[in-house]
Amino acid sequence: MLGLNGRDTTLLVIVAALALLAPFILNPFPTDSGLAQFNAGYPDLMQRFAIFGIFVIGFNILFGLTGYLSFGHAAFLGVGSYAAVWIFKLFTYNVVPAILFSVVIGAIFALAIGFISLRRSGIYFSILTLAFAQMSFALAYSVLSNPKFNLTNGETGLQVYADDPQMFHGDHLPNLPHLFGLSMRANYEMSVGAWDFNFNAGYYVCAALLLIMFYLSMRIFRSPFGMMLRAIKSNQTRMTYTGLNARPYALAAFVISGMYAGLAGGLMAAVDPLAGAERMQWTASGEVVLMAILGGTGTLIGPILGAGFIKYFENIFSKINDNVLHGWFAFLPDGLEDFIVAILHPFIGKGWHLTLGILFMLVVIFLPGGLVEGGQRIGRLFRRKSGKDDAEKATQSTPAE
Amino acid sequence: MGILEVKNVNKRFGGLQALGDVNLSVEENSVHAIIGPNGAGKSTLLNVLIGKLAPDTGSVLFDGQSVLGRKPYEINQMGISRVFQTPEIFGDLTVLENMMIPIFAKRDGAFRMRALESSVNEKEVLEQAGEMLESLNMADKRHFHSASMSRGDKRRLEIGMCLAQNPRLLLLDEPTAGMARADTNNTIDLLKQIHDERDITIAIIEHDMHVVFSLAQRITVLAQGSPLVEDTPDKIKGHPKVREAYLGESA
Amino acid sequence: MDAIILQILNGLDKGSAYALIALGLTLIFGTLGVVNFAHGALFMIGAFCAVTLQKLLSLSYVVIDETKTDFMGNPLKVQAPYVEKWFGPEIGEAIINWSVPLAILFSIPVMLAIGVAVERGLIKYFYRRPHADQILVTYGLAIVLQEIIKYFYGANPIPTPAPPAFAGSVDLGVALGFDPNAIIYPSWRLIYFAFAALIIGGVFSFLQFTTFGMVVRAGMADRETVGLLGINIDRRFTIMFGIAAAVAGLAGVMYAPINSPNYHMGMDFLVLSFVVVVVGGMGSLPGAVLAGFLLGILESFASTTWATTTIPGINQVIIYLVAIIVLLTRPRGLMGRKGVMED
Amino acid sequence: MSKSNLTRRGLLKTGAVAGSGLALPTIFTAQSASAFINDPTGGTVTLGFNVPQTGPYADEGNDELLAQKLAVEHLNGEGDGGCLNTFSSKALRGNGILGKKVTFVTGDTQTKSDAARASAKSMIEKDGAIMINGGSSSGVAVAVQGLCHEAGIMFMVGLSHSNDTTGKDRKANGFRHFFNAYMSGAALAPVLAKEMGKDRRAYHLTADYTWGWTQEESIVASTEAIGWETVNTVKTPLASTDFSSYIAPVLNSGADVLVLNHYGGNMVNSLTNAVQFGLLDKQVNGKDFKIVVPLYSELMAAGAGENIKGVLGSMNYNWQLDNEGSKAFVKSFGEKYGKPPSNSAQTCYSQVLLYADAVERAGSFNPCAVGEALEGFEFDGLGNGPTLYRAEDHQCFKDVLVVRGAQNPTSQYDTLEIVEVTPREQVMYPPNHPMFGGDAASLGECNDGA
Repeated sequence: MLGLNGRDTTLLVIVAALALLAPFILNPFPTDSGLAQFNAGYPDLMQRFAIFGIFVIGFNILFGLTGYLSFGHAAFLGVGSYAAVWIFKLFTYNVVPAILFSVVIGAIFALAIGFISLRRSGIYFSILTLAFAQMSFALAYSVLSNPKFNLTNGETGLQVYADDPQMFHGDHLPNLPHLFGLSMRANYEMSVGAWDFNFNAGYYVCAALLLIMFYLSMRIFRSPFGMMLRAIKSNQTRMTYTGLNARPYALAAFVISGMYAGLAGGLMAAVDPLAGAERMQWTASGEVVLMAILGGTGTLIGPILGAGFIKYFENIFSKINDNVLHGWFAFLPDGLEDFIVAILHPFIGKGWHLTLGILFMLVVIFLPGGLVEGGQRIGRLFRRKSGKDDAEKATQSTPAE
Repeated sequence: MGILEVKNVNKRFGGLQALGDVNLSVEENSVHAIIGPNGAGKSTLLNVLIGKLAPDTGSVLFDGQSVLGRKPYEINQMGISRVFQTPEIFGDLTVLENMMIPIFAKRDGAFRMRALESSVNEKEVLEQAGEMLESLNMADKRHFHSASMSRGDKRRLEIGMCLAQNPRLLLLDEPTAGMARADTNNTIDLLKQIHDERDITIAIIEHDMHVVFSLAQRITVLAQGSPLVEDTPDKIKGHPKVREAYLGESA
Repeated sequence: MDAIILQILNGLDKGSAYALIALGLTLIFGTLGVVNFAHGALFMIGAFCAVTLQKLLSLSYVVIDETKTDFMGNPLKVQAPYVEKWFGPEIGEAIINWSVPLAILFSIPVMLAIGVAVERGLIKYFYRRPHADQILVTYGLAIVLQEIIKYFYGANPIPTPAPPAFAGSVDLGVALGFDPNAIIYPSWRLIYFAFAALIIGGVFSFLQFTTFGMVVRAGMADRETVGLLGINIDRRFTIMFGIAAAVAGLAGVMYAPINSPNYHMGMDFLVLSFVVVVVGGMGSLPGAVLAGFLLGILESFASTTWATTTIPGINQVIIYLVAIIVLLTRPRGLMGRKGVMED
Repeated sequence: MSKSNLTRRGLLKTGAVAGSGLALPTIFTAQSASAFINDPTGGTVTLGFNVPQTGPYADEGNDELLAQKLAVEHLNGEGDGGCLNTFSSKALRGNGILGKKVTFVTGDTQTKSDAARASAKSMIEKDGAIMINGGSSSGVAVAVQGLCHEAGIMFMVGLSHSNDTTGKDRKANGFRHFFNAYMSGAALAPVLAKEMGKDRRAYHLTADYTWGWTQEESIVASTEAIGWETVNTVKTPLASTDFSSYIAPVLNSGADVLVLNHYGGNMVNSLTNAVQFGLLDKQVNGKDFKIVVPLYSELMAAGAGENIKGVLGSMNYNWQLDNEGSKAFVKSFGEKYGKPPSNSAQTCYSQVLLYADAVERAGSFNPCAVGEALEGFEFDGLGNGPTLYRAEDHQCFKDVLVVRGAQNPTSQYDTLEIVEVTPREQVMYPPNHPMFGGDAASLGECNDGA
C-alpha cells in the first residue's frame, strides 16, 4: 500500500491510529482522579508531541542515515518559527502560507549552512553546525532585535501586534492562526463518564502533517537515495571509489532535515503565534539529538518515541509537586506518607531534570539501541513465550524499522 | 598504447623522493602486476592512479584521458575500480544492498535524487545484483549483515562490487594481504575466472609472489620509487637485478 | 597600548579556564576515545569543592546576642565558627579566609576519586559504544551531577572570596612605565593564570618525562599495539581519567573567587570548551591549550567598545566565527591529527 | 458517548470559529453553560503558579512558590491569616474565594518564553487554572501575558522590571505588581544626586536584551536629568559569565560611576568582577569611584556577598519596611519558613491576595469583571504602603525603595539596608509616556475566553 511493503504499512497504520486516537490514549485516567496528573491528552502537549515528532523524524534522516551529527538543528526550527510569525504579521493568520514559507526558509538556511559545514566530517562537522546555530541564536537574541531593525524582537519573542499590517486578514476570520477559518485553538471536549477527551484543531493539523512526514521519511528510508545515505554512514571511502559523490547526497539529506525542522518551527508558531530565540539555543539542538539517540537512531519509529519521552517528562514531571504527592499517598499512615513524599521529593517538580538525567543513563546503559530496542526485547520475550522461536532470523540482519 | 599510461610521474614528500620518473604502460585486457620491496612506492603510485594524490610532475592517462585533477568518484565513473588492501565494503548494509549500490552508481551517475522510489521496485538492479552474487557463490548470503562475514567473503564481495560496474580497469592493492592460504587461492581463482570471462584489464599491486606469478602476464618491479624492470613473469624470475633488489632478500 | 595590554591579560585569564578544561577533555578523548559531556560538570564540582570547604571551615555554633533582634523580633542568633573558638579569632578567621587555596589540597583527592569512580563505574562500559551513546550517557551524568549540587546548594551563586591578601588589584602599569591606574589587574586573576600555566606545564612534563606518561602517549597513538605489549593500558587510562577530572576540578576551585560558583556553571563552559578542543584539533594537547588562549584573547578583544561599534554583535559570535574560519581553512583544527573523530 | 457539561475542565476555545463563515460541524462551536473559560464549577478553584524551578532563577522561583502557598493557606483560612488582617479591603473572609476552596498547580517556566508558555498552557488546558501568577523575567512575563490574554485567563505578572510589560506589551488580562525600570530611575536619581553629587560621569554596562535596554534608557534619562554625563553604554551578551573585558576599560574612560544594568547571575558576576578590579578603591576626577546596581534582589545580594557593601540600588519591597502589612507578612512567612520573605515572594503573595480580593469584590471569576475590579484599585496593608493599580496600563504604583549594601550586616538577611522610601508621586508617569509605547500602546479588549 502506498508503495510500502507489508511491515511498513502496518507500522504506518499503527502510527496513524496512535496519532488519531491520541486524545483517548493519552488521557487514560479519569479527570478527577489523582492519577490525572499523568494524563497528557491536553492540546498543548499533544501538539508538542506531534511537532517534536516531525522535528526529530527529519533530524533522523540526517543523523540516523548518514551519521552526520548536527548540533545546530534548532536553528532551522527557530528560523521556521520566525518566518511563520512574519507571515502572520505581514499577510495573514492563515497557517498554510506561513507553514510553506517556514519550510522554504528552513531549506534556504539548511542549504547555506549545510553547504559550508559538510566540507568537514565527524566532530568537526558537529562543531561547525553548532557554531552556526549559536551565532544565529546570539544574533536573534540581541543584535537582530535592535529598535532600528527589529527582526526577532529578542528576548520577548516575535509576536503579532494589533498594528501589524496583516494585509489579507479579514474581519470575519479568527484573530489567531487558523486553517481557512478553522482556528488552531478550536477545541471540542468530549466527556465519557469520568473521562474528558480533547479534540483540538491545532493538534490534528500537526498530527496530519506528522503522518505525512512520517510516510515521506519511510519512503526515503526505503529508497535508493536512503540506501546511499546509509552508505555514507557505513563507508565513505568505498562510496567515493564506487563512483558516488557523497557530498550532494549528504547535503540533500541535510536540507531535507532542515525543511522538516523548518516545518516543525512553522507549526510551533501556528499553534502558538510567538517565536522565541531560545528555541535556537544549543540546548534545544542538543535536545533533538537526545531524542533521536534515546529513541533509537536510524530506526523509523524510535526518534518519535524519544521525542514523546522527553516532552512527556518535561511537561508532566515538572508539574508534580509535594501537594500532588500528598494527594496520592494520602491513604497511607501519616508518618509513612511523609516519608515517601520526602523520598520522592528530589525527583519531581523542580527535580524533573534529575529524573530525566537518570533515565537517560538507564536507557543508554541497559538499552543500547534506545527505546526501540526495549520494545524489540519485549516483543522477543513475547514471541518466545508463545513458542515461536525464529533463531535463524536472528542471524540475519533485519532492516531498520 | 596501453589503456593506462603513466608518464614521467614524480612525487616528493619533503626530502623523500617517493616516485621518480615512473613510466608505465598497462596493456588493455592484460593482468599487470606491480611489485617491489616495502617502501618502493607502490602505494604512492596507486594513490596517484586513483586520484587520491596529485603527482608533482608527469601525466597519467586512462584510455587517452588524463585522470589527474579528477575526484576519485569521477575516476571511477571513467571505468576504473579499486579493491583495497583491507576490504572496503558497506559494513552496516546487507550483502545484497552492497551489491546494489555500485549498480545504481553505474546507472544513475555520481548523484541522483531518487528519494521517493522504492529500492525494492528496482527490478533491473535487483536482478543484476542477484546475478552477480550468484556468480560469486554468495546468493545464499544476500541478507547477511556484510560486516559479520569472513574476510575472504568480504574480499569476494568487494571484488564483486567492483565488477558489477563493468570497469575497464580493475586496480587491486594487495588483495590477499592477511588472508589464509585457502582464501588466497580462492581469490586467485576468482581473479583468473574474472579475467577469462570478461574484457577487463587488471593491475595488481602485490607482495605475495605466489599470487603474482599465478596471475600476472606482465610485471613491473619498482625499487626506490622508480621502475627497475618490466617484463613477463618468466623473465622477471630470472632477472639478476630483480633478484638482487627484491627476491634475493625475501626468497 | 594600555588597553591592549589589559585585554591581553583578560584573554590569558579567560584562556586559562578554557585551556584547563579543554586539556582534560582532550586527555579523556585522546586516551579513552570517549566524548565526555560531563566534563563541564567536573569543573563545576571543583568549584563546589571550594564552596564545601568554606562551608565546612565556617561550621558554626550559635551564640544568642540579646542586644539585637532578628527579623521575627526574637533575640539574634549569631553564628560563631568553631575554628575561631578552637584556634582563636584571628587564626580562625584566617583559616576561613584561606579556604579557597586550602581547597586545592582538598579537591585533588576528591576529584581523583570522583574521576576514577566515574570511569570504573560508567565510562569503561562505553569504550566500544558509538560516540552518540557516549554523549547521551555523559550528558545524563552531567545533569545528575549538577542536580545533586543544586539539591544541596540551591541555584543561587555562592560567594567564595579569595584570601584578603589577593582580593584586591595590583597596578601593573606603574612597573611598565604607564601612568598609575592605567593597567590595574586583579591579583587573583594573575594567580589564576600562573596556576593554570603551572598545571598545564605539570601535565605536559608528566606525559613527557615519566614512564607512565610515555605509555599513555603511546596508547593515545595506538592503543592496540600497546595492549599487545602486555601493558595494562586500561588501568593507566583509569588513572588518566582521574587526572583529567582533577585538572578540571582544580580549574574550578581556583575559578570560584573569580565568579561565584553556581550549579550550572559547568554547562556554561561545556560548549565553549568543546569548541576550544575542536579548534585546537581533536586529540592534540598542545592544540587544546593553544586554542584555549587564542580564543580567550580574541574574545576579549571582540568585547572592546571599538570592536562592537565596528561590527555590532561581534562579541557574541566571535568564538563561533573563529571556529568556523579555522575549521574551514585547517580541516583538522590547529594541530589535529588525521583520522581522529572524522567519521 | 454522552456529552455532559458538568465536568468541563481545561477547555480552551475561541468563539471566533463560529463566525468564520465556514460550515463547521456543531462540535466545534462553543458548547457552553458558562460565559467564560475555566469557570470553576465545583467546590474548588484552581490557581496556576508558574515559576522558574530549574535554571539560574530556580531559587527565586522557589521563593515565589513559598509565598504563593502561604497566600493560598491564608485564603483558605489556615495559618494566622497574614495580610488578610491588615489588608484595607475586607472582602476576603478566609473561606476561599467566593466560598470555593483554593487549590493550585505548579509549573516550571525554566526562564524561557517557550517553556513558560507551554507550562501555562498546560495549566489552562489541563488543570483548568483560572489565574496564572509568577515568573522572574520580563521576557517570560510578556510571553505569558500575551498567552493569557489570548486564552482569556487572568495573569498576575510576577517579577518583571522591563518597561515593556506594562508599556508597549501591556495587555488587558495582565496586571503588574512589581515596579519598573522607569521607576527605578526616578527613585534613584535624587538619592544619587544627594550622595554622589550632580557632577558625575557614568559608564553603563547593560545586559543585551530588552529588559537591559529599557533599564539603561530609564537610568540614563533620569541621571542626565540631574546633570550627570553618560560616558559610554556597553552591551554585554546575556550568556557572559566573565565581565573582565568589559570592566577593564572602565577606569581609563574618565567615568567615575559604573552602572550595572544586569540582573541575576549577570549582576553577581559583573559586580564581583568590578570589585576585583578594585574600582571601589579608586579615585577618578578627584571623586571616589562608585557603583550603582539599579535593580537589586536579596538573592543577588547573597550571591555577590561582600561585594555589595555600600552599593546603591532600588527594590520593590524589603522585609525591613516598617508598616503593618509588612510586619504581618514577615511574621507569618518567617514562622512558616524560618526566613524573611524576599521581594519576589512579597510580590507573588500580594498578587494572589489581590486577585482573590478582586474576585470577591466583583462577585465573579470572569476575568473581565476581575480586571474591572482591579483597575484603579487603591489599597493598603499588603506591605508596600498605599498602592494604586492604574486602570490605563495596569501598572502598580507604590513607594519605591532605594537600598544600599549594608556595611555591617548582623545576619544573612539584612545585607541590604533601606536608604530611602521614595514616595509614589515621585515615580509616577503618564500612561502614554514614550518609554512605555507612547500613544500607540493599548491594553486591547479584555478577553474572557468565551
